[in-house]
Amino acid sequence: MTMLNVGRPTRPEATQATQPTTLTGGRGLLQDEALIFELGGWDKTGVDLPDADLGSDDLGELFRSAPIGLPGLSEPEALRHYVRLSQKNHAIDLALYPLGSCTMKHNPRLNEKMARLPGFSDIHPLQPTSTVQGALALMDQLAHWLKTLTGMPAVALSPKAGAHGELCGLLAIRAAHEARGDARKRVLVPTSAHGTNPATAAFVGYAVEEIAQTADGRVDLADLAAKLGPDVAAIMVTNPNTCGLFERDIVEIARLTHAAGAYFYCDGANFNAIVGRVRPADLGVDAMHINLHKTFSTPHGGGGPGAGPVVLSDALAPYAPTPWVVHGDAGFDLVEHAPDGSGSFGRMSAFHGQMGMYVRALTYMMSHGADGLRQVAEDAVLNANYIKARLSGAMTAPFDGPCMHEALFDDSWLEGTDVSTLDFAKAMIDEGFHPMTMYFPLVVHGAMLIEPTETEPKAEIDRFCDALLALAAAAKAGDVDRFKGAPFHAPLRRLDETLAARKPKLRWKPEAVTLVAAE
Amino acid sequence: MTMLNVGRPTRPEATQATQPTTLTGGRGLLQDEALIFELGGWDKTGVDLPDADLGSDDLGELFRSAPIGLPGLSEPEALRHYVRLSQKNHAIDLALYPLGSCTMKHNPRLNEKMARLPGFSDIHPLQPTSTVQGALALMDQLAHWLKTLTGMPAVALSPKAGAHGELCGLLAIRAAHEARGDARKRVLVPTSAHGTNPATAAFVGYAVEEIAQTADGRVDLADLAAKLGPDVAAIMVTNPNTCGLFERDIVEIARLTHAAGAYFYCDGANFNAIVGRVRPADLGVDAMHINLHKTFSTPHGGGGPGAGPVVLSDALAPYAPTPWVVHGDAGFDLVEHAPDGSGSFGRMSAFHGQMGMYVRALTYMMSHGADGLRQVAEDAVLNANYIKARLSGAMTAPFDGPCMHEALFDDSWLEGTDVSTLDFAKAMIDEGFHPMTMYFPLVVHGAMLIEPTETEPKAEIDRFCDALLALAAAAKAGDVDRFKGAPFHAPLRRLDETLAARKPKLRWKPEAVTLVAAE
Amino acid sequence: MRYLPLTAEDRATMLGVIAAPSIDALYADVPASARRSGTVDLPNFQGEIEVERAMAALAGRNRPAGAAPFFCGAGAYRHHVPASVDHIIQRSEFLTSYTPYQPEIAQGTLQYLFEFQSQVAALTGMEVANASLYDGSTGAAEAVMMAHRITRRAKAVLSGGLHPHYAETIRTLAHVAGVDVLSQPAAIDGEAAVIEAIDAATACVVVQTPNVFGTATDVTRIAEAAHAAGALLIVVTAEAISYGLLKSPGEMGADIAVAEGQSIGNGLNFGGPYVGLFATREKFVRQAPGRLCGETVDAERRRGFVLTLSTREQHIRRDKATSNICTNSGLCALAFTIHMSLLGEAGLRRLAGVNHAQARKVAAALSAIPGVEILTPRFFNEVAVRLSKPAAGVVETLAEEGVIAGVPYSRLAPSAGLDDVLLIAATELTTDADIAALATALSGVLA
Amino acid sequence: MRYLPLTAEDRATMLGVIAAPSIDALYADVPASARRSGTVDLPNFQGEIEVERAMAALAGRNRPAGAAPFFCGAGAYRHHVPASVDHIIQRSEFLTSYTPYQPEIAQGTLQYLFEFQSQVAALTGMEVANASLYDGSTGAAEAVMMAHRITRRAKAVLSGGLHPHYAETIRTLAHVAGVDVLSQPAAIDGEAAVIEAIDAATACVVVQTPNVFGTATDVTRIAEAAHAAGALLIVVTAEAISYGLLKSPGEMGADIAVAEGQSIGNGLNFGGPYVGLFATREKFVRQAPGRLCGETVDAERRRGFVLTLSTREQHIRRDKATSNICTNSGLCALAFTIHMSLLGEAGLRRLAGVNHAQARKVAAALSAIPGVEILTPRFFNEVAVRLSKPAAGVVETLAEEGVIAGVPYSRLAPSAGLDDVLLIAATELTTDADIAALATALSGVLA
Ligand SMILES: Cc1ncc(COP(=O)(O)O)c(C=O)c1O
Ligand SMILES: Cc1ncc(COP(=O)(O)O)c(C=O)c1O
Repeated sequence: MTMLNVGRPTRPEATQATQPTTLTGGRGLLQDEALIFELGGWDKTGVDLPDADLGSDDLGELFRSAPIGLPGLSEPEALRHYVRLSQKNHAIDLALYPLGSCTMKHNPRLNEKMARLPGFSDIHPLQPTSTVQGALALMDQLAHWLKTLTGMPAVALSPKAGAHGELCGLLAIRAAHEARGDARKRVLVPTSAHGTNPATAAFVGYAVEEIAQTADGRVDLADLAAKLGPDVAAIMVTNPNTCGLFERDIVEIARLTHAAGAYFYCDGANFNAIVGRVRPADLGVDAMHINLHKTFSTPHGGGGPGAGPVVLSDALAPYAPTPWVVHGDAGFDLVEHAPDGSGSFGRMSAFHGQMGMYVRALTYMMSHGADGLRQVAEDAVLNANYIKARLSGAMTAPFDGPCMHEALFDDSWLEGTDVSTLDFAKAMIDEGFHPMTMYFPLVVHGAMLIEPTETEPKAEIDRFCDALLALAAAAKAGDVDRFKGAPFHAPLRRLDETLAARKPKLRWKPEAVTLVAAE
Repeated sequence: MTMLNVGRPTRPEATQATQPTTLTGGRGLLQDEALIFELGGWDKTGVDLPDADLGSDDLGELFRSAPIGLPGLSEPEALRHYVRLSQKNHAIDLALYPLGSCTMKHNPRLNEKMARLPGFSDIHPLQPTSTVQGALALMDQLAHWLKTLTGMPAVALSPKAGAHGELCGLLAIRAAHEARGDARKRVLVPTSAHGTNPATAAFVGYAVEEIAQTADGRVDLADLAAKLGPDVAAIMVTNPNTCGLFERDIVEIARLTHAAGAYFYCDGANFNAIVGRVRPADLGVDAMHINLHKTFSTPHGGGGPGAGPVVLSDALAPYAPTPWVVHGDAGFDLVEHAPDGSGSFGRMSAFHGQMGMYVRALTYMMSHGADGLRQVAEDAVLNANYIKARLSGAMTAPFDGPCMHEALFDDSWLEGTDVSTLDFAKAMIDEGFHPMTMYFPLVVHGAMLIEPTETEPKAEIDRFCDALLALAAAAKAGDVDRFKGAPFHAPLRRLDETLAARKPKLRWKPEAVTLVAAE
Repeated sequence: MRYLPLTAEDRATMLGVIAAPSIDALYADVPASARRSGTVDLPNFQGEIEVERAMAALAGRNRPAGAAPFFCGAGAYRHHVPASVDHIIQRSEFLTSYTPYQPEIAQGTLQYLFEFQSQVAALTGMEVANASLYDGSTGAAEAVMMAHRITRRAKAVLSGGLHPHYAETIRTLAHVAGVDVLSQPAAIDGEAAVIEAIDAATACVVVQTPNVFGTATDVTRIAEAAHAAGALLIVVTAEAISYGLLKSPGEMGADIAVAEGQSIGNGLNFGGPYVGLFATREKFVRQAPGRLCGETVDAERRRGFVLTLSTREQHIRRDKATSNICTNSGLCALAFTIHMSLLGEAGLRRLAGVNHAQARKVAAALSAIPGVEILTPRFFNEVAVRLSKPAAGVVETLAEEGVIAGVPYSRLAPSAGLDDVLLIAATELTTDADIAALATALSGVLA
Repeated sequence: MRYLPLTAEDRATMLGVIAAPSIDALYADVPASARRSGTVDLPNFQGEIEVERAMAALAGRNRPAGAAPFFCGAGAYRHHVPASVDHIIQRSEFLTSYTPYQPEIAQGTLQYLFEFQSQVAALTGMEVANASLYDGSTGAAEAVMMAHRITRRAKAVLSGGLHPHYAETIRTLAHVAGVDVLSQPAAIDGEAAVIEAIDAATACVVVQTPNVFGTATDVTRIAEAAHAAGALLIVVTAEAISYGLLKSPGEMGADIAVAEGQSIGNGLNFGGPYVGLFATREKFVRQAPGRLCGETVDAERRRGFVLTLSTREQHIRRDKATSNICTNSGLCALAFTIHMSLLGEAGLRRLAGVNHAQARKVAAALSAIPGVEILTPRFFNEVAVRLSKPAAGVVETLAEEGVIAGVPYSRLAPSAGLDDVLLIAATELTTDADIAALATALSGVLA
């Protein structure tokens, strides 16, 4: 127990409001935290294990005798270390997280709970299939939902993220061409495309050619038609595209592509805008990855893990990678090795994919259902258009008309203010918000891409818009310092990335200690 | 995805370090948060339930037709609301939490995991005992550990916290006296006792009389002897006492008490200092509560729940409350109604006590074991003495000699500085620490009672001592503002408790909105 | 040892700073007769793997409510708690903090307590509520003590529908406080009978709705009678979800409303920890037990919350305190607040409706069975039935058949002469299949 | 719908501000042919109770490893993960944040990534490590591509002990990158055989230790041979715990060390998500795939961390990037880092020791059984055995008897002609009773 001043209530005398810097550098609840290498002990451990004969005897030469260099922490120290670190992060659970193209939506905790059922979390990928019928049934159900929502006949579940899905799609496309003995060389990608698109195409051995964009932010049909040809293997088009716009001529794009004997790979990262309302199959898509960690809300986890199943058209389905689930009379089974004569292009990874994400995504899908998912898309689009409408007075949107799930602005409205998109973003941090996606897509100067998602309440969106409008006014009023120096209220001030890149320090080394001490 | 300035690394220009106040009152990651009544919707809900005929028909008059006034939040809103609130709290997991007498030690997460096993969390107190044999076995094992650690022959598990345990102990004492037809009137309690001691004694119908304290912070034997008499029912002595000292004459205290026909109730809140090293039974104790949320680390949870089992001597055991566990050949059973002729004084609460806490406490006990618990006591005492040694130069300790698990200081060293214990405590907040227990025990002027517990690493304790020494120096150097105005770096500045008490606003009312708006 | 950060080296260094020759030296004040050299006779420390196995083995010997058709109530109810509730209460900042004595760094706890008090006041229809007590039964006892303080009278009348364990908890405390307790005989539908027992010496009457037999009662008349005699009306509710469907104690004239809050946000946990809801009239607040959180402002006039009116409490008032309670049910109150915030008024009414609907299905299904008589006239989610055989035996038999049929009243009150009465509760988790299974099993054993 | 905060009223207001007549108007760009008025043919939304029941039913149709004696390994291992690990990774600030693009408000993530990289570098004995890849197998494929870039050579030699699924993953990618893959025939103890295949066109050799048959190999000689030919040595490890007992790839001359990190901090999860460890020499870092976290200072010269050298990555370099990876295994890397911080060097060595000891008990117990031949000469925690009957059938039979005996090699490589080989792994969770049960069951089926 304790008591506050023996219950004699205290009344603060009015005092100066300016914060004196503290004597130890303390900042109230915000705790500075050293590295485990500076905190831990070399022979300390937070895990109690029985003794065991280390068995060096039978390993001889192979025995690791030299020190490894790993610090250990007791559980109280470890817990405190990571809890302190966690509080230096922004997160969806703290405030709007408007990273365009990332779909930072609420992650339901039921999904986490389900993923931890021992029947899902404690099963081995290679234990007898007779003992994992529920897991195979879940994969089968997930496939059914994805196929029904996209209208596509087949899906490859194993890709581990969107980029991995792109790889899967292009590998299938390449296999399809090779099967016809028709080796093609080029893949067409709009300039606005996400970096993973050209990177993937190159990885698969294709030359990447850019497709021009029209003034209204869509694929330039004429340019596409001109560049399509007998050596074009595929086009990679994102729809809704990275400017947050629906590709109006998508059906024509598909027609032209198919007419040229090429395949239409659709980047489905932005599926959230149309899920339940538009089926990619109805747009002529041959392959599309679905980021389960975006549209279907598996947690982003500080950068992963994700999952990127790829839906495939009848033309590409025969080339899908192993493994896949089949249903026989003995129940479900896994095909882990392509039968002779199968066109399967091979294997994406050692096992069956991101089961932990499948559980979360299916839980999410079943929770929303067909009607809920449609509402998801509509609310996501509504929130984005609302933001676009509220901010357009002060900021400049490069493209007119309604947007899909994200609102794109350029930096022309900042001209002459000496405030850059980066400065503006950093000032947002002080106001309590995570910045939007900056400088992407590349087709727009100083791009600011704002994606609120459907899980933001109107009140939070208004708070966000009010803050941006206030900042915009300040920028135009020449209140430059608050931008150049920003952030002032974050755990750290702006970081020196040039130094980081010039003298890369990528791991802790004993010297690092002195550097710290020196500070 | 997003990218930082298209990868062109940014290098911060050196700018003024002073924080400009933000335009929206934002403070970086620290989010202000309104009340659910200001956020929620009157017909919004975050729980999807099937339709049901509300059945007003068969309830007629009883049907609740008037509005209740409860706001609802969607899950994303609710999660964000409480996560934001959480970050305004200090916690053991963030830093040292030196509340004397509260034993704020690390709460192992294994305990939380075990308490959530459906076999413990999803069983009903009144389902057939044949279906809860494991739960009864666990209660039996917990009792065995508590009896063995204290050396006492019996234990009543059901008390829900320390104070409830005191109630249980005094009820047993009163029942024992009544059984002898010897109605006694007084209970003797040292001035240094925790408030629950006199409060409990009064609750049980006794007049409370204070026992004086010696200059070295212990019970004054002479005064005790003088006040003991035929109408004294019991003494309530805390050991180690609230000054953090072991009652040297404890055996003599017990002897005198028993000689007077009274019982010795020992407040066991500070058992952590001696667990595994000293058995209260060897000190002559008749009854002692054990705060499982202190010594045995069940989480304090922002103020509860706790658990306060009471160990009893042979003299008091017959008067223990229902229910209790018995072991027959049909396995374990519960005695929920005292058999005829039993002296049981009755029942403490509706069910069997804090099962959720029993699971955590037993998990903790089994993890440490007999050797580990002894080490717990020794490290707790070592940490406290280390703090006492490091701070004694700058701060004044009222009592010499080694302390037990907590180090007590008074405010005489602050004399003439115009800084009070309260001011000093508030300045500690800015340095990143939770203040120690203040103004308790009452026997010491401006008391500062510091209990680090055994789960604090030396590095954290040194950081703590360095901060206090720096503050002490500042106070003596006349740097008063940093104390009077403190805290400056907490989520809020010092709060007006006089206003709160003068115009109690104990619940949200619609008017409150205007007050907020006005601010 | 994974939970102990000090190394042997640390210990040596620290002893040096203390200038103590050994740890034992720090225990010099312990009488020689009580010093133990060795360890006590208990197993030594074990790793997580071993402890987890031992605990899982114990848990494995219990039958979770979720594992079979389940109908136990009688003061503890199995409801669905949204996953986000348990997620939030495990946040370090909530789980590992303590009573908010330093409000500047405890606003998280203080604000949810203020929200909790506001929700409880709304649910009970009362003016003010406290920051929680241990559970419903200890809350009922505290209420009687409070009425005793307010009226300075020493008689409490308990209805025949009050949960027997609540009555016993009250009696235990009342006895030493010198308060006479008049308990009326068990009665399915007899709350109003307390009226006859009210006299000029009566401090309070304690009634329960829905009562232990599931009967819901409009206590307005009882309130009038009590007030006419200068006594207080204490209304107990053991199933908080019922507030979503039934008129609140406040609306019916209660002076103190006490409830078990477990149903909202908290699991069964074999009986604890639970959370006691305690609400009363503004004019009585200074006689109320437990902590109170109040709104105020900080030095910069920003709204904030603090513990207030603590001059009622043990740590200030000591032997003059209104109660001895210190640690309460903070984290359970948080779970309650979060679940309640998710439900909101709309969700709570819906939830209550589903509970009621399922209970009606149970009553309908059982009334068709020969040997079963539905006793409860007006119920929320629990009914008392009379069986043609002793209830305790029937429950045992059905348990072996995998159906947990409910609570035999005789388990609560062996000497009440109601051995053939079984209490059967249904909630939103009770499926139609569960009800069918119960009906089948019951017809079987009664045939 | 519990996850959607907008009310009908909000939607109307917002449409007003947008000046759009309806939601449909916002979808005006969708070709008429693709507009759907109704919902797709799937069930509508459901509450937590219903969804939880459905999921629990699916989970109930799987046999958790913890439910019976269990000996599967072959690239995924069942280890004990301390409860605090799962607690921490569920913190909102870690779980619901994304790639740390704004370092000022992502230091939590950046610092643990820096710690992760440092731990991985130490474990593998290499100079630098990246911030994780998807898993061990994709990491192996990335390593081959990297060697191809560095050496500008187009031939990769894979050992006969490399996990067949890893080999297949490499082949799939190498094929389109124009890299010839020479896989050597399966061999229990033949990693060194790759030496013969090294020539001037060889970009890299890929060996595994412990290999898929459990054989641990000192690859120093292989490193020398590779380097002599200007090729790189890629060392794959599928069981990261082995680093606690066996000499590290770096100590044996590896140029790139790749590992599956699942064993530390992460559960089995039926194969994913896992975490790929990727480490190499400082001089090759600009050719490495994936994110890198580096140390720097902020405007006030305080230490901080940022993502760096991103000019290698797809979002900057696009079709010239070293890899197309974007989202990686962040949260799995956090779990790895926390578990590794708890273990520390002392704990890891101990853990590895226990694993090894249990595997030796397995080998001892099985070698006594007629019809069982231990094939693995030097192992860590997994052994390959030859059975007198086809392994697949034996595993099926034993599964019915409640023992999951391991992985038949034929499941990984049906055409390798090793149908009688069974891979059996043991960990700290394998009890002596489990081993006895396996031995008994195995003798039974082989008798
Ligand atoms: C448009 C687009 N395409 C592809 C990707 C790559 O997906 P992932 O990060 O899951 O690999 C992303 C996500 O960052 C994206 O925004
Ligand atoms: C010395 C002492 N006695 C009794 C108590 C009361 O225990 P509880 O808060 O568990 O009711 C406390 C704890 O606050 C205490 O410190």
